[in-house]
Amino acid sequence: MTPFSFEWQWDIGHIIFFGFLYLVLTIVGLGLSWAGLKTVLQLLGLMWERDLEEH
Amino acid sequence: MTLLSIPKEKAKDWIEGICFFILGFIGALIVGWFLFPMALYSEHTQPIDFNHAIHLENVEGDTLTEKCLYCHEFYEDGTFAGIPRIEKCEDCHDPESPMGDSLEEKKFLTKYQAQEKEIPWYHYYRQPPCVYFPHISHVKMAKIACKTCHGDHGTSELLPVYQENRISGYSRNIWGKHISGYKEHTWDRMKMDDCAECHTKKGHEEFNSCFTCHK
Amino acid sequence: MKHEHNKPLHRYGMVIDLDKCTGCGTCVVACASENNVSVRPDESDKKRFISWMQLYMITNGKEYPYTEVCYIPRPCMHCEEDGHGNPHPPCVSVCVATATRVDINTGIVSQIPTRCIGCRYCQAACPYHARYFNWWDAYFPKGKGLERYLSPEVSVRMRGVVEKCTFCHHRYMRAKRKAEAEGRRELKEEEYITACTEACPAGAITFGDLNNPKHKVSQLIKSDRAFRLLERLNTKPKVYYLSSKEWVRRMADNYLPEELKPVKPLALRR
Amino acid sequence: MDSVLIPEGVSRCSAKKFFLWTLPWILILIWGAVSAVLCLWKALNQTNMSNIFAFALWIVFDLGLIALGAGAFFTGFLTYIIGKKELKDIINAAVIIGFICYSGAMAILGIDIGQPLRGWFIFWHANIHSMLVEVSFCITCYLMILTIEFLPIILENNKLEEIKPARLFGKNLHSIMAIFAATGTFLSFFHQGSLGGMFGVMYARPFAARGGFYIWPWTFFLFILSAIATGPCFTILIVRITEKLTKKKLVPDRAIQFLAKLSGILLSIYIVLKITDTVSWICTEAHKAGLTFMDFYKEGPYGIWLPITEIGICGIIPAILLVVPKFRKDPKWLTIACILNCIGIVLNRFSFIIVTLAIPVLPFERFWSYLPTWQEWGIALASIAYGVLIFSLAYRYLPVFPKEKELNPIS
Repeated sequence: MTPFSFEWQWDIGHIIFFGFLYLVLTIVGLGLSWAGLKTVLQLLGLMWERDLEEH
Repeated sequence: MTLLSIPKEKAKDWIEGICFFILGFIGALIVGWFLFPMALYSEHTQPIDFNHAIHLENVEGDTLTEKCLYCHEFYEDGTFAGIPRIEKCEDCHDPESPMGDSLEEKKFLTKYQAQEKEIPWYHYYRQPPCVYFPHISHVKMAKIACKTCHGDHGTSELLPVYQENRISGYSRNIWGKHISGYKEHTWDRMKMDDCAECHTKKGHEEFNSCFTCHK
Repeated sequence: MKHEHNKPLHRYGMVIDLDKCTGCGTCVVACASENNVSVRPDESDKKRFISWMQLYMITNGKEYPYTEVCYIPRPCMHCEEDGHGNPHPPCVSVCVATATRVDINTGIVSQIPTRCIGCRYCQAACPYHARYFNWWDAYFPKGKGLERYLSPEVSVRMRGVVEKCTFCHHRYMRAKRKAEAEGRRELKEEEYITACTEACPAGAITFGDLNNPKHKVSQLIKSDRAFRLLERLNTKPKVYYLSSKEWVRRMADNYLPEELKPVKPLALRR
Repeated sequence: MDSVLIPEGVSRCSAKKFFLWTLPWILILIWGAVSAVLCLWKALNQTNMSNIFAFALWIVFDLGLIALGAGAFFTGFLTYIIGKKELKDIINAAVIIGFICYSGAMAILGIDIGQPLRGWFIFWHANIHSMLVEVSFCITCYLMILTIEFLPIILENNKLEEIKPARLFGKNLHSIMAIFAATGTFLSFFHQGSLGGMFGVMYARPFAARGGFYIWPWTFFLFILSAIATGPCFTILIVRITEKLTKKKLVPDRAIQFLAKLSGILLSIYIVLKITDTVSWICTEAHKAGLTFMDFYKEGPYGIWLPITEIGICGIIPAILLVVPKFRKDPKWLTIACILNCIGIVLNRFSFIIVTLAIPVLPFERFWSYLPTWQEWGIALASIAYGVLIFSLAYRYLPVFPKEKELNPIS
């Protein structure tokens, strides 16, 4: 349920409940993206370094 | 180290990559917007190409709603007739003296009226069997215009092609014309959220109670 | 949801006079046919059959000629509290998908089969066994034309969902539709009654609005004979029973050994 | 044959022997698959569940698995958040066991609901007042986190490590494990509790109903406590079994002893609170409903032996065994204590599910019996077979026990 759904109510229960759900999903998503992004950057970085060394 | 420092021999790979991405993106859009709806909905033409506009001119009634109600009437107990049966058409259409020289009228008179056969209409606006919708509460009590939910259907000259969801068997008018569920007008969609949206907007949140619309 | 903690406009309730009930089972049949309740080739499996209105038989456990028998028809109790002071029945707060709620307009506990995911938590929470799960696909004997007798006013349930008595809510909508055709918003007492009320040959069932002091039910529940099932659990059912027999009223609830005082006959006021 | 996949510096049995070991478990899995297809295709009438036993064997397995899997979150919490270094030697095993328990439970739940295709309604149309929604939210998120925690272990496999992106990704993921562990702890804490809450809030079912603190009935806290008291014991038990089967010492004693001691302390606190709760429940909730303690234990096979076994034999005894160093340090007594502890928690969940539903509340309702069908057993046992298979595969191909090389040098 999102705040745009008609079943949504702006009460404390909904805010806490879904707040935590979306917070957890965000943490998981950000964590995964961070690890993924760092990996990609490391890979690219290493590649460039090697390229530079060759030149 | 920035992306600008990509060596020249790598630049070709990058351009190729971006091109492939754009091609794939456009391809995905074509699939999502055109091919998928084509696969999802089967199309049927109505047995008779009914002209609502002509009928609207010729029926009695002071307001547009009253004109609609001339054929799509309420019974005494408040139930709504929906698409009229042929006896209603017979009130005006006489096989002896057709009202015009339209081919569609001829089709009606020979194929259905003469044989006393009901016309097998496709229902654009039929809700799933779990839904209860009292027209009388909306039309008579709340005084909502037919157009609010049915759009320009009442003034159209041609009947649109009926599209049926192959999986659920429901009309496309329920899900809405846009496959994305995007809605511009009140009549673009007929899902639960649309009922609730209107109830809320009109300050009738008590009608968002489940049993108001579900049976 | 916003209205959940408000009092409903109407509180439809039922009074069943056990002194009048003969246990004929007409209410059970009327309910099943009114509400498109699916039947099974073998209806003797009482653990998995569906009967929104269930008929119990109780006896006072005494030897002949002192044996007495009483029949208790049991629809959904349409409780008002969960036993912990919260303003909803035990089944409503536990439902995961908001498939069951208290209807704000009528006080009836709604159940939406198309929303139900079939987790059966509500069945576990209901002490009256008033909720039934569809263990099979809906079955209406083929070739006997039973499909044609299905009521279009009540949707047929699919397998894997829970269903229960709705106090024939479609009859409420039907009555409302008729009233609106006549330009009224309020219903008269006799306009909306359930199928079991209408069918009972003994006239043992009375139905009406408990919020309306003029309705017969509001007067009947004040009777000395009136009681409810499992009243101690504090679920505040809207279904009341009437019985002049003390042992019948005792059977409706659990009592600790020290509470079992000698039975005092009730003076009948006629 | 599969030697390239086996971690370096450790010995494993031959591929043939390993296959023979997995064979019975695969057969059970096939049995489970047949049952699952039957249940999904022909609906839940394939089971012996009924309108009276709305929850049955599957839910017992679910709750049991989830309680036993609590070792993962608790060990993760102690390792990554508190920083207990000695637990690094057992954390991998704990995470894998947790993953197995949770994914197995989720799979069973997917079959258990009447309309599995509508499962997403729990999230989209959630009724936030339902404890089961809290459970579903937390379990789903926590399973995601367990998968993330499991992933670096998988990527440490010999062959997979050769793939550079995979290796780097695994390392990067591992470096922020504390964040995931913290989130997992939060989630796990709440769903263990709400699983208990699920029963405590059935106020009209006097056997389960409990008073409580704010919106949480006492069972909420008791379930958390019992889960963290038993989870580590289950982890120890699985490690012990693995050690017995492989005839190797896999985890240093200090890790095991630490967990066992902690388990013992928590179990002792739990048992005291559980007894207090039982007594107060008899005096308040049950008393108010007009029922005495013995009224709950007179129907069918669900006699007084249940609480005696649960609290006494499988509660007080393992608590003593785990707390007293003399017993705890003796591997035999430790194993017995762990087994008893695990049985105790499963019995506790069993009573809350089955006995609650089995005893009729209406005085004139009769008692109905329930015995699971082979389809129910198939799916329930498949969750165990699945767990054994995953754990065997993990042990064979992944560096699950970091100290294995050190403890078992190949001569």
